[in-house]
Amino acid sequence: MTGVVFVTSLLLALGAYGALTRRNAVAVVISLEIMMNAANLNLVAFSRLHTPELMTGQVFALLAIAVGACEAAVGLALILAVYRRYGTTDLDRINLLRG
Amino acid sequence: MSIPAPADILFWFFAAAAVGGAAYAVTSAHLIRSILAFGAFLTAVAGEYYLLAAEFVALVQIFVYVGGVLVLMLFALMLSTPGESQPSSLGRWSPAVGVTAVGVGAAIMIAAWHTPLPVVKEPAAGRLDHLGQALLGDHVVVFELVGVLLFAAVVTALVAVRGERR
Amino acid sequence: MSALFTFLWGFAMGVILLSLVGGFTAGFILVERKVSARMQMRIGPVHTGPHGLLQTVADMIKLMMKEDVRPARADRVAFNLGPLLTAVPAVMSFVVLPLGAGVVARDLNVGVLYFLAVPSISVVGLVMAGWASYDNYSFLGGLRAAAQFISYEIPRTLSVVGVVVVAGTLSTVRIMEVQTIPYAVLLPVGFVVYLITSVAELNRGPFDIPEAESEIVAGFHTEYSGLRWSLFFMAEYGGMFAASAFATVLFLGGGAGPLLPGFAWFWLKTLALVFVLMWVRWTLPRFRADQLMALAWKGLLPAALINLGLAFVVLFLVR
Amino acid sequence: MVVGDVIFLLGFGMAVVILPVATLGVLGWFRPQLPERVKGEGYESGMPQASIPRRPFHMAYYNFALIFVVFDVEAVLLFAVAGVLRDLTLGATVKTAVFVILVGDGLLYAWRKGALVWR
Repeated sequence: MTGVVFVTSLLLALGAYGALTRRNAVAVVISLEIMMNAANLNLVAFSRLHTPELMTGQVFALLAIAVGACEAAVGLALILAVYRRYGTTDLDRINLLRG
Repeated sequence: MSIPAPADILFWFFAAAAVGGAAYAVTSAHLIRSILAFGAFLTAVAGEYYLLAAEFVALVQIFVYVGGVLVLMLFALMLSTPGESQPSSLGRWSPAVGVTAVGVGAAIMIAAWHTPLPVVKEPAAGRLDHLGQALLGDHVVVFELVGVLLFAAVVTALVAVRGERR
Repeated sequence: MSALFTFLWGFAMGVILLSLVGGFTAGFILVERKVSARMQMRIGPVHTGPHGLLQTVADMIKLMMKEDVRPARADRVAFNLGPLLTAVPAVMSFVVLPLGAGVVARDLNVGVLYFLAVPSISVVGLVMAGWASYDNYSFLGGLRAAAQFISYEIPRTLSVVGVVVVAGTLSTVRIMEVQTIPYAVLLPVGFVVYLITSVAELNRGPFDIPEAESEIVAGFHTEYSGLRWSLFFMAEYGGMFAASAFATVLFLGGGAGPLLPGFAWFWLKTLALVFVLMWVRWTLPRFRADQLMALAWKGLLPAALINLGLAFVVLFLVR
Repeated sequence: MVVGDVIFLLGFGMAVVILPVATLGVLGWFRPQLPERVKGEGYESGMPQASIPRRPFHMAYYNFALIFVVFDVEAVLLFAVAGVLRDLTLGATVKTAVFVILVGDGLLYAWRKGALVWR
């Protein structure tokens, strides 16, 4: 079981690294989804530890997948909107807040 | 040294595939290949779910992520910059970020190593039925809230993508 | 050691079913050419072998020995992966498909969802193939194919949900067993929606906008040749058989029927559905892109939701 | 049982991947391979390629993909509950129907806003 936590923390670290270093917005969304999946894997794994018959972990994994899909849909929609406005998906060049 | 159980071998097989896919996805300069590696990662995670007796979640993962979100990403990429490959910005801060990310991961690993975890229980029989009953019983509010969330996602994303059209 | 045995068993089943799909592809292509010829008052292939029966065999040998052309500017990895990503999921879906009563590679307890989820991977292959070819027709064809595939995926899935609601199980084998009245009778709307969407998902006429010869040459497989090209055909014809067999399982009561043994009934129903799919292809004119989308989202999706409501009512009546 | 399923699927998948790849590889020795400059060009009905196929595309594709993902999630969650409705009370069916209607509103919204028109 420690193995699961080992793997998921590694995946989480990878996702965090990607989310912070990638410049392309789509790649950032990929990194975020990797982190989300790592958390999800933990949910499913820990569901086996305590009360497998209640399925709580799996129910929440399902809901997290639903949330992740919505996040991707909205996030990518925003990226496309930004692309249409500024003609780039490079996050370093999008400096909305700097005016 | 005894022969490891098939479940363990499979676990580490999928784990290696997931980590490899994720590593390639976050570092590759080639965005389409990055998305493909992300697909491999998702499939490997689905394999892990299946192994952990969550076959339903595994197939949802394939159906929603590989068949849905991945296609969405491909579309988003092709609608914006289909041919471009952008290197990850290996600027000044990149090593620092890497160290921080690895540090956080290592901290969780060390914490996990020192936490006594209970023994894994056998998967419940008839778990598919339990899953459905839980969604309609204890967790029905969350279930309906996901319905609201999905509706909100359609509205938000459509507004964002269509912009102000007079 | 039983784990190793299961693995080898799976491998063997993979080899068997892959050959089966190859055989179906060869056979159905010949039948389709004959059927289409009759419908257009032609006679179809007659020169190779008796009545042209060896035509597909000759074609296969030709395809195998043909030069494998890859456009110079194509993306190598994606170009090679595209056909595989399309064909492999189509064959993988045969795992849960009962080919007659009790004849199934593996009865998964989530079989129905498996059958719908795994082939949905192939849409990634279509986009990949189209993008990697570095060709305008391919790129457009790949995107069109993907847009069509995902649009028809939703009504298709929802029409199957109706069956699961009434049957109360996700196992393909169990659904055949509990089906006393064919669900096509109880859920006629669902059956029709399922058939139409299956045709559309296979990019077959009248939904063949993604590979419309008169507009975009051959769509996403314009640049493919030889064996790689035939992998796309394996996906199409294998998928055609799988969709028909799945419809037999879900809606037509599987092997149920008088007089003949269950096995015979199952294959009879499935092959009849395959014939219907060919018939439709060679009879109806092609949809326009906007009509295609309107049909999926404004016609079939509401119909599938109505079917779901119908399933709730049937469930109430059954209880 | 679950582990058995995974092992089986893995074996099956390997066979299905390895066989075509091996066939492609083996036939590679027999096939002619005569690359030419013209052969390597993208097919555009005999003309030189007029434009590079790496341009941004039409937004309509994304509209549909996005509604698709949302309904994909809905359909898949329905599978989770569909199997048990038979054994539960009428109330459970009503709850499911409420869920379907909640998401169905999204379709109505998209329809009203004209997002379902291909252009």
